[in-house]
Amino acid sequence: MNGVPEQLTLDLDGFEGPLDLLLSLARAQKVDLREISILDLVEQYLAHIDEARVLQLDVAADYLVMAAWLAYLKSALLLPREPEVEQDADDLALRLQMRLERLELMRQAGDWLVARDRIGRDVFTRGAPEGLHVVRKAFWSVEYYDLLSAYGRATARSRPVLHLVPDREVVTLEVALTRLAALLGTVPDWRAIEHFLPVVHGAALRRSALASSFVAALELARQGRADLRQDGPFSPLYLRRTTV
Amino acid sequence: MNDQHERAVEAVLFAATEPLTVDAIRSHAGDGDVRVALARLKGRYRGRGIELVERGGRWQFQTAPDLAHLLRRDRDEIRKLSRAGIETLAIIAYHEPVTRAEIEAIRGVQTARGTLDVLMEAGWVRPAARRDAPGRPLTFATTPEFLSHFGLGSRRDLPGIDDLRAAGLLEPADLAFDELTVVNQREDD
Amino acid sequence: MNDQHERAVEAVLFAATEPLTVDAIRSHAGDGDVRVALARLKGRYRGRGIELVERGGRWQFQTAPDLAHLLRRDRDEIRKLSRAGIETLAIIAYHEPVTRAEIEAIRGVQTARGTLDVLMEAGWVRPAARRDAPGRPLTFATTPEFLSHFGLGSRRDLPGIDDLRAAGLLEPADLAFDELTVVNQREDD
Repeated sequence: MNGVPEQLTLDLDGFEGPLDLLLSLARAQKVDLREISILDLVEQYLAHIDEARVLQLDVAADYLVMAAWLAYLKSALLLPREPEVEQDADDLALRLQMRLERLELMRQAGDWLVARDRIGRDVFTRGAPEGLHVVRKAFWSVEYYDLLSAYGRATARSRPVLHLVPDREVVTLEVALTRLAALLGTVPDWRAIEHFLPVVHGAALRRSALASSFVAALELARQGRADLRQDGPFSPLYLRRTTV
Repeated sequence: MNDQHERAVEAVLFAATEPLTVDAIRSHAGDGDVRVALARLKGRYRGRGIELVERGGRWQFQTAPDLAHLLRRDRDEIRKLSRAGIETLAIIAYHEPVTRAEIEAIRGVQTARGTLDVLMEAGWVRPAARRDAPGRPLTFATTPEFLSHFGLGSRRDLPGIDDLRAAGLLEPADLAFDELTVVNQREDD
Repeated sequence: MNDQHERAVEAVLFAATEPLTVDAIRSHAGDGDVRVALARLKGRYRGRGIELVERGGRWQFQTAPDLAHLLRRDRDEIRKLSRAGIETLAIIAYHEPVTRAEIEAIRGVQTARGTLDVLMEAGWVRPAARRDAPGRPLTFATTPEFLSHFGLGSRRDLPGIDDLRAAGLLEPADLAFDELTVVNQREDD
């Protein structure tokens, strides 16, 4: 058991990271942060880390990274003065100084904050406030028309659907088939289909008779009982009994 | 220093989470005549928005009674009823008393629990008698508020089925179909 | 009655469970010049055991700070913030909106997972918008409760904040540069 390393370990553990250690070292210089000697600071920091290394202590990576960066900064600051490089090193040193200054300011601000008159510690709000309540009253609005059309819509979904097809006079296929088969027997030669139609009244019924007779003619042709002839599209359709 | 003591009593009462006895106030506010301080404070707050009152030997600040209404603010919100809500309301109006199952049968869809709640909250629908049937289901009916909202003297003022049909409100699906055939005929012309 | 309005504002503020904006006060206290009423009340309570204060545009009554010693008894101590927590809170207050990485760049050390959680749990810090930068990191900002808890009228009451801003020390771009140097160094290793 060696007392010294333990002490040093504690020393580093007491800091919240390398910037914190740097800030503590800077404070030890007892000058305004703006007047600080960055070079002195760097050397103190590196000495600190070196000491820890000599004592073979584990030093957190963050501290080593900062040490490497500070070593670079130190050499840059000590380099023979080349215009560009010098500018660069001074700029880095200034930035480091500003970072320390800002961290210091944030520390002070934090101390200032926690020392304020804080609610629940220094000042108190009302212990038993009655509270403010907003009571929301909902007014529902529906138009009468919406109510009625909703009823129609709702009942339409479940009401049995009844489709009414108005009665209409037609010449059925059966009638047309019987008539055509009978007439074909009496006509020996080609005749236009109109010749076979029943005499009916009304354009609609006439169209029905034509349609049924046409289908009947197709059926007879399929059965081999009638021949059909048409010279071209939409020209008259001729029928005759099949001659064996 | 008397005034300082009065300030202390004032702060103690303000921060207290419950009404305080004179002894309790003294234990916080320190030496001084608590009763005198209380009497002065009571006078100081007289006619203000808050007042200092004693109830059963305990003191507390409270809002002046005439301003209590300020602490409860009503806000009116006009909300639109959902489609399901309107349909359910209409079915109840036409079929009351009607059970939930009957409403669902007519609508052809399940009624969400909230739908009837909203109608009851709106004050348009109320639970009515139980149906004398297996399970004794609850029936629903409309309220006088329902009638007055829609300007109806009674449910008899609701248009009959024939009226609805004539107005084209009853079978929107068929209506659309009729329109379609008309169009087709026109195309034939 | 102007005085009547002042009473109303007084009652509303007394009854409120949290600091109120002028708009919120108006919505309860009704028509009248709320700001005039607040100014009068503030004057009326000056030097009393209770005072009227504005924190971030919100108004509340609270006990006078010099009476703290009388009231602190019997109360739970406020949980003590860790040093890291205090520092982080200060950094957020001065730099908001600020990302976690920026906070770490200023402190020169990683932020423990719990630190921000504690500040958010206390209600002093909230996640704000995402920064429009690669990875879209979340930013953090303070809340109205932060101002109220620490007795700040606004963030401008933070000492030196205007000077720091004028010096460009609170710019995210400046912080990003610091972060970059740290990262670069790490990669150099």
